[in-house]
Amino acid sequence: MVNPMIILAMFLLAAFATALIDKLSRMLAIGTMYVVFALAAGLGAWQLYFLQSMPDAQTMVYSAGFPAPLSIALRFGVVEAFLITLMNLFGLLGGVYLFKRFKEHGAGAIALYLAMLLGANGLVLTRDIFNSFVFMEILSISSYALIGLKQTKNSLIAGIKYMLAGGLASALFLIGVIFVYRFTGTLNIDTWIAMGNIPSAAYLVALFMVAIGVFIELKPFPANGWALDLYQSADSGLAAIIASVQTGAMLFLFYKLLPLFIPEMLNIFAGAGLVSFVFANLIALRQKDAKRLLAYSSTAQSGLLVFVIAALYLLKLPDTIILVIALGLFFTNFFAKAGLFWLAGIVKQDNLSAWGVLKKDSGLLIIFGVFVIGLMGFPPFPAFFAKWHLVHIFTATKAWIWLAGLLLGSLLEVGYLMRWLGFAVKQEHPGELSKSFSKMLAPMISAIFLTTASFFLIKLYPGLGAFNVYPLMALLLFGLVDYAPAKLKGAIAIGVLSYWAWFMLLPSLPLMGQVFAVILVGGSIAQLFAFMRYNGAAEGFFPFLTMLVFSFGSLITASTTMELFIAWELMTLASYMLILRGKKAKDAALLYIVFSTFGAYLLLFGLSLMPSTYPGYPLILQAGFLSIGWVAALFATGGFLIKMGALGVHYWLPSAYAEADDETTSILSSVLSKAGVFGLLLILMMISSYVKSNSLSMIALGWLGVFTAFIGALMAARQEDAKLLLAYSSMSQLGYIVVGLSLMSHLGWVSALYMAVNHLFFKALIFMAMASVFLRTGTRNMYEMGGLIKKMPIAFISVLMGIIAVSGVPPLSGFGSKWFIYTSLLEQGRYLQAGLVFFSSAIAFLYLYKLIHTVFLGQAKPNQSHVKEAPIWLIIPQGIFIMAIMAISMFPNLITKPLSQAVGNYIAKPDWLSWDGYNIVLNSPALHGNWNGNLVMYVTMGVFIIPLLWLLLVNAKTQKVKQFNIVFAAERPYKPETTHYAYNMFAHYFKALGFWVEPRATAFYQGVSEWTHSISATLARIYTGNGQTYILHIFLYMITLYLLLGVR
Amino acid sequence: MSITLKLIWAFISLGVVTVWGLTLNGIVQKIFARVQGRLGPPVWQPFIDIIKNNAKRTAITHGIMFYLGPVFRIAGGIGTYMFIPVIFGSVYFSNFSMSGDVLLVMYFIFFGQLGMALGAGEGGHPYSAVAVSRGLAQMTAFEVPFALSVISLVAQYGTLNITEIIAAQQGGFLQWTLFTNPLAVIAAMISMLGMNMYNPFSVVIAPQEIPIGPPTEYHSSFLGMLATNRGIFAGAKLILFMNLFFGGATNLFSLMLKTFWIYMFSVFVGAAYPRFRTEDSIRFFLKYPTAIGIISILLFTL
Amino acid sequence: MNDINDTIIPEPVPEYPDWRKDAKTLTNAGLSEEEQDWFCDARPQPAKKSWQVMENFLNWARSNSLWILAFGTGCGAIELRPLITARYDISRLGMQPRPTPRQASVFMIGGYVSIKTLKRIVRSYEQMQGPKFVVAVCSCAINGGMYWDSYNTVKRIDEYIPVDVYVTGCMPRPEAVLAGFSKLKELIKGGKAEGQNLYAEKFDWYKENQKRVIKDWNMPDYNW
Amino acid sequence: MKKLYDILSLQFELADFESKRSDLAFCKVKASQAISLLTHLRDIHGYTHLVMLTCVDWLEDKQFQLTYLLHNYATKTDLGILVFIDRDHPVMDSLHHLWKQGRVYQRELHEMFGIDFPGSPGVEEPMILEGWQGPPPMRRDFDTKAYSDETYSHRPRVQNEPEQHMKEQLYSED
Repeated sequence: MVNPMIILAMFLLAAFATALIDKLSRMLAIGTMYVVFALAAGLGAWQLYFLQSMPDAQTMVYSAGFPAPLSIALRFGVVEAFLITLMNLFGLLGGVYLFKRFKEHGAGAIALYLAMLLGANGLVLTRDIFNSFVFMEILSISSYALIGLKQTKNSLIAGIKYMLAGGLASALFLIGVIFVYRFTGTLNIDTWIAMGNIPSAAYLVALFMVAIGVFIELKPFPANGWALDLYQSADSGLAAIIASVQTGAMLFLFYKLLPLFIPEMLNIFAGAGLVSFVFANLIALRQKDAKRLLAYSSTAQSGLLVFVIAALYLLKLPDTIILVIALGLFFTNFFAKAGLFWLAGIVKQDNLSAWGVLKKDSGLLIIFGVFVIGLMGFPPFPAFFAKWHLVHIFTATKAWIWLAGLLLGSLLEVGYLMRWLGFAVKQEHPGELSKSFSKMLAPMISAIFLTTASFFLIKLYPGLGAFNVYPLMALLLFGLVDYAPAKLKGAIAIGVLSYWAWFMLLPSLPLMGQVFAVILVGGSIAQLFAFMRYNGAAEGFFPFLTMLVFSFGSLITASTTMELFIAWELMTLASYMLILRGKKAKDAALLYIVFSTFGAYLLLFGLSLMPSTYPGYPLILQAGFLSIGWVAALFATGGFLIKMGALGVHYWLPSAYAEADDETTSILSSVLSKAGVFGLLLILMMISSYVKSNSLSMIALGWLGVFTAFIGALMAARQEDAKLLLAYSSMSQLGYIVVGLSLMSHLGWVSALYMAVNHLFFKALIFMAMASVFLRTGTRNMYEMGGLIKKMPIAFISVLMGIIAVSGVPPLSGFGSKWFIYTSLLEQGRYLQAGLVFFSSAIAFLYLYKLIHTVFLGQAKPNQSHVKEAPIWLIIPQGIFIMAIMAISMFPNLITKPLSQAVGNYIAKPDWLSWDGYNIVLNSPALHGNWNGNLVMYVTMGVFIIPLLWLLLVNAKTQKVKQFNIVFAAERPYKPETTHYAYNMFAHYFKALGFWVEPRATAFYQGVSEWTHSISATLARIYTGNGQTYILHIFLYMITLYLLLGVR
Repeated sequence: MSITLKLIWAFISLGVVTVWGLTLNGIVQKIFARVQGRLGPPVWQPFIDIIKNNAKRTAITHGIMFYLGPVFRIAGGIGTYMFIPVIFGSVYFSNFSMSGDVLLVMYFIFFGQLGMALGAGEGGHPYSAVAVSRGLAQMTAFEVPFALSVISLVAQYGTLNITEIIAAQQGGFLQWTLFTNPLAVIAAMISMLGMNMYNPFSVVIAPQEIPIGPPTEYHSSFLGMLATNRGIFAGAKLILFMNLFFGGATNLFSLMLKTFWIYMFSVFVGAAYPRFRTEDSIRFFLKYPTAIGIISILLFTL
Repeated sequence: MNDINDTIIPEPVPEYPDWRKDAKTLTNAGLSEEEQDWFCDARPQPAKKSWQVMENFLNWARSNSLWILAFGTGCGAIELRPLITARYDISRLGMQPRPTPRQASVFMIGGYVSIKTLKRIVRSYEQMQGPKFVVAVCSCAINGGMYWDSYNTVKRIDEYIPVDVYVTGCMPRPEAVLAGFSKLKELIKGGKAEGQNLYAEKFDWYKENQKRVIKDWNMPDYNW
Repeated sequence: MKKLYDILSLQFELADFESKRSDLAFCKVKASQAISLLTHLRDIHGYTHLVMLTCVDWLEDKQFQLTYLLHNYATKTDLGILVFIDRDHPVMDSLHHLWKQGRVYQRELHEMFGIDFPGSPGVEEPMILEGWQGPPPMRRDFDTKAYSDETYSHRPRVQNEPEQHMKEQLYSED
């Protein structure tokens, strides 16, 4: 047991002694200060240790040994000890960061800094309300003074505004305290709580004044203009401490007062916090200044914390849960926000787009990434777990508005934070960093601390399997060796992943899981070869690639909804980082992450409605007998459909696919989208007990899929950029999968899975081949290429095989997927959907021909005469996929039988579906049909080879001619560029059908974005920069809250 | 039946359809000539042309894909034919129709078209590509009513198996799909106009503006092969239509009779009408025949 | 066949030393270096005939399937159109106009040949696949006709490409053109229409003649 | 027409007005004023259509006569502007900026008569005489027969006594 008085005394003593020591040696003074912080933190930690070993120990301490009313009570419980440790650690880090300032200003600054921390420590420890006021004042006054030290005009003005607002808040607090004392006769908070509610309006007003005093200090929107200016103009080291330590102390004070509040008051504060969270984030969305953005973000975060504490308290949850959630958020926020302020001091650039300078130091960039991602609430950071539980609690208590506000605010937060990250990673900037050891130490240690803590958290978190840690370990380990040559890393990655997949992943899965393991993990591994083509280190690929693949594994093996969601988020994060690596991918990646997060929140909500699962068994196994409600299914489906790029939410898809690195796009398109399929299938399994094929919902889902396929195909036929074409093509193909899944029948699911496997093979094949074309030609515009068949025959063969498979022309496996889709649709009587599917698959010919003709056939361009075949690393995956396609085309049973067996575990195989050798026979009452892929292959070979032999016989001696030896209406061509028919190839088609492809989704989302921005701009106008206006705001805010309270 | 015997019969039936298809082509040319008041070429002219083309002494090639284009085309034709049962109830003239159902046939039609388009593409001639783009665009449109009518057949008969579809139409001509599901037949016959590429849907081969379409660069035995395929492919398509809509055929004579009259439908239309532009024909196909097809499906589902 | 619309079989080309018979490639000197990559530079070679019975059969087929390159080179081209109409109807003889030289077997030179047209004629002729035949219609193609003193019209087309049959007249009636085609059929059946091989054997002589009048030779020496 | 001529005469140095019909007249103008006259006619007097631009070679006078024939759609009248330029230095201002089709006429005149129109787009490109190396062939001092004899070989002429020839043709058995 540590007596907390020691800490306070230590600070006081040090603060007074500083003046003397400073005379002796300034370094010694600074050192003393550091020692004090370290000791305080150590005492906190020791107390934690102590309490852990003796849980029942007395934690209340009375100054001077008297009981409560007579003396000031302090409490040094677990929470306090935790906070004390953290705050003093931060004091130390911040002190180190401010080392130069202290050296410059000497004793005054050191004393003020110590006083500030003393105030914060005191606020945490004290249980006496008047004492709280004293510490609050110490904290505030030392803060003004410290801000004033900067001696710039802005910071002085900001200091004055702060003083005004702070003074007002303290005054309100003090008046409130006086009146409460009038009713209770004591200043001890515990005694107040014990007395319960006093039925008097005046008491309530007094209590309200106490609360509002504290609340104003927490800078709620819109009464926070003073705080914004403060954050923006103060020294960033100081802003960091204010944002973390001061806010933390104030929050804890607010928390201490919570038991006093009546439910209406809690409601008001929760609402006000939520408003603050949402709107501050909304305004932050359009900030261009980094520190201003951080200021809004801090406001939002403290609003969130107030909201969380108040709301949870209102819901009468046990203290421990409230504390765990609040601390989870606070912990992340504490480190990340302070860290970002510190980084702002290092970057020294106000403009967000200038944060590209961070790229000069990859270590700082990583730290920055950790803070930003932590702040957004991605796993494994504690904020993630906090938000997860919050959502569950709100769902369980049906607090829909709070839930919506929380998710909306978080989404906005993701928007601006990721935009910032995008600037830092992608924007080139010539500026310099102001690096020094003292400045680097603080963000570095907090990043390491945050990461380590999160790492242990996810490892120790009850119910999380080891598979959830693999992605992070992969990120960490490959991140550490990221300077190694790409070829080495690739070989290691392939080896490790193959070992893991074969010996650990596959055996732990049921058959359906194995199918997806083959698609997701196997497909990725095969494509990893392509990344080995890079010379040198190719930083930034392998950590995220391996993370992505491991997260696929954890997705499939997930046994609880939480594991599923963590895997989903990690997967999103890894893919985002991979997309962001593309040359011009800043905006596309932002779009991707915003849409993905939106989808993830839908999913989160859906998952929160799900019943509990059985840890230890993969969800895919449990899905057969779990049953979920339709609301949960609806939202989760929405989340998965976004990842699949279904019509309407496909807006992110083309740009993300187009702008990512070519090999990455291949993985995104062929593998990542299948994760959505996995999820969708999982959901459908869970509702299969009461939703059948002829349910309205499934028919609607079927139409959604069909129209996705149709519009995707039409859009693809319009593109001139090969990657955009392929992106829309993927969208179209995923539409077929959605249709298949929507059938809720054995055959339908087999068709969807067959299509998924096929799509992996041919889309990866085409993307790899096209990646080699882009690599060699240096352009993605198809009309700039031509005649590459002579230069890159292997790529041509790959694309040829690919397009035959995509279009569904026999004998390749693509026909199988078409056959399955039609038969399953027709079998269920969905005739019109089958008709539209047929139309879309016919349109596929348009874009496929355009792809292969304009790139490989036609006239070769003179500036591409140097083009040669791609490096072997790009050819290996092509070879793998060609062999795979040939195998399943020749022997369709290799895949159809296992798929049928896998699906059969969930929806029993009907009797009328049977295999007769290679002949798949369908004898349902509604439909008869058959397909013998093997025989088709032989017949095709036969009818192909016989004419070929004839032609070779008759036409043995042909003169090989060159590209301009064409009949050109008795003229001769002069330019390959004008002889190559490529640009806008299907102009006539879009003359007839153009109204289908007007970019409605684009218009809609641009409208949403514009509206958001203009609302945010309008809101931001209340911040005039005038101190008096800000005071007025505070008054108006207070009155509004009071009126809303509705107390008579 | 042993596989050898099967192969021999497949060859015989292929020979029959080739001769019949080419003769039909000759007859068509004769009919067009007579409509225009000419004598017209002899009926066997297509055979002479094929011999002549194969007898050319020189040939050029633009590359492997160009060389293989006609092979793809004829393989598509022969393959399509091979997956269709020719004579109902005959084990000898059933080809390899057990490998799949009507879906297989519908998709195998694309095999030749795709290969031809690729070969024409490697020829490097812009007109080839223009014609292919027109052809593909028109194809996406006219396949829709055809697919809808096939779906309507599925709704009607509950099977995709061509033999079973024929079997369902046995027992007097009133059992033919033509009379039991007239709307589907109308949609399919209109789409056949597009497939046969006679007027008014002949913009693909528009002989004067883009010399005869995709095969602009093809000549000699390549052209001979394409001409042969015209016979086989026309025969295969006609037999498919006969099987689906006109009760199939139980002997060679009725096969010839039926296919002849089915073909004459598009020939008569072709002889009488001028030509649509591409976008007009796309609009046409996606309006009336598609609507008819949808109605025919709805009639059988509601 | 009457005397007015006579058909002339051209006299054989003069003997000419063929000094590069063994050469397999052409220099294509008329092309810039970049364009050299875009055109084939192989030298045409005389084609071998198959054995006689077969060749007779094939010649029969060739003669009954004459596909005309419908390239209106001069005013005589107007005489091709009546041939297709109901009154004359060449299609009953197995003939039809063909829009691309690749697929045609008869080149009908319709009248006077200016230098600019000659260039296109040579190009189109060379793009035809053998065996290929040339029928020159109108007196202008035979001896210059009314353009006998023109600065821009060649006077005898057989100096530039081998001609199988001439049809006299200015302009000849369609009947005369038909008679010319009949003559051509006879020649083909008799195995005497070997213009393609003649062109390959006397390639350098023809090329020299062509190049003498076509001054801006911006095409390959042989347009494959 | 005469009235128009009189009005124009106030501004331009016109001469030799000659009315061929009630709706067709010609007049001469100095080469230096020709283009401004044409502009004036087009923009003020409604002669918006350039019907043709031709040349006559007056070898004896050592002059080329350029004829610009304009048409007025409102009055349905044609006006020919004759311009004489020196035959030894045949240079004339271009009118391609007034009528786009003018460049084709000028290209043709450049090719056939060797008249230069500086600034006219593509005026140097051959129109029908690809690769022509001789003097402009439509000049009257160009001897086309001599050129033809020199460049193209004639088919040797076989002359027969008609009576004899016909006898041989018809009764050769005798």
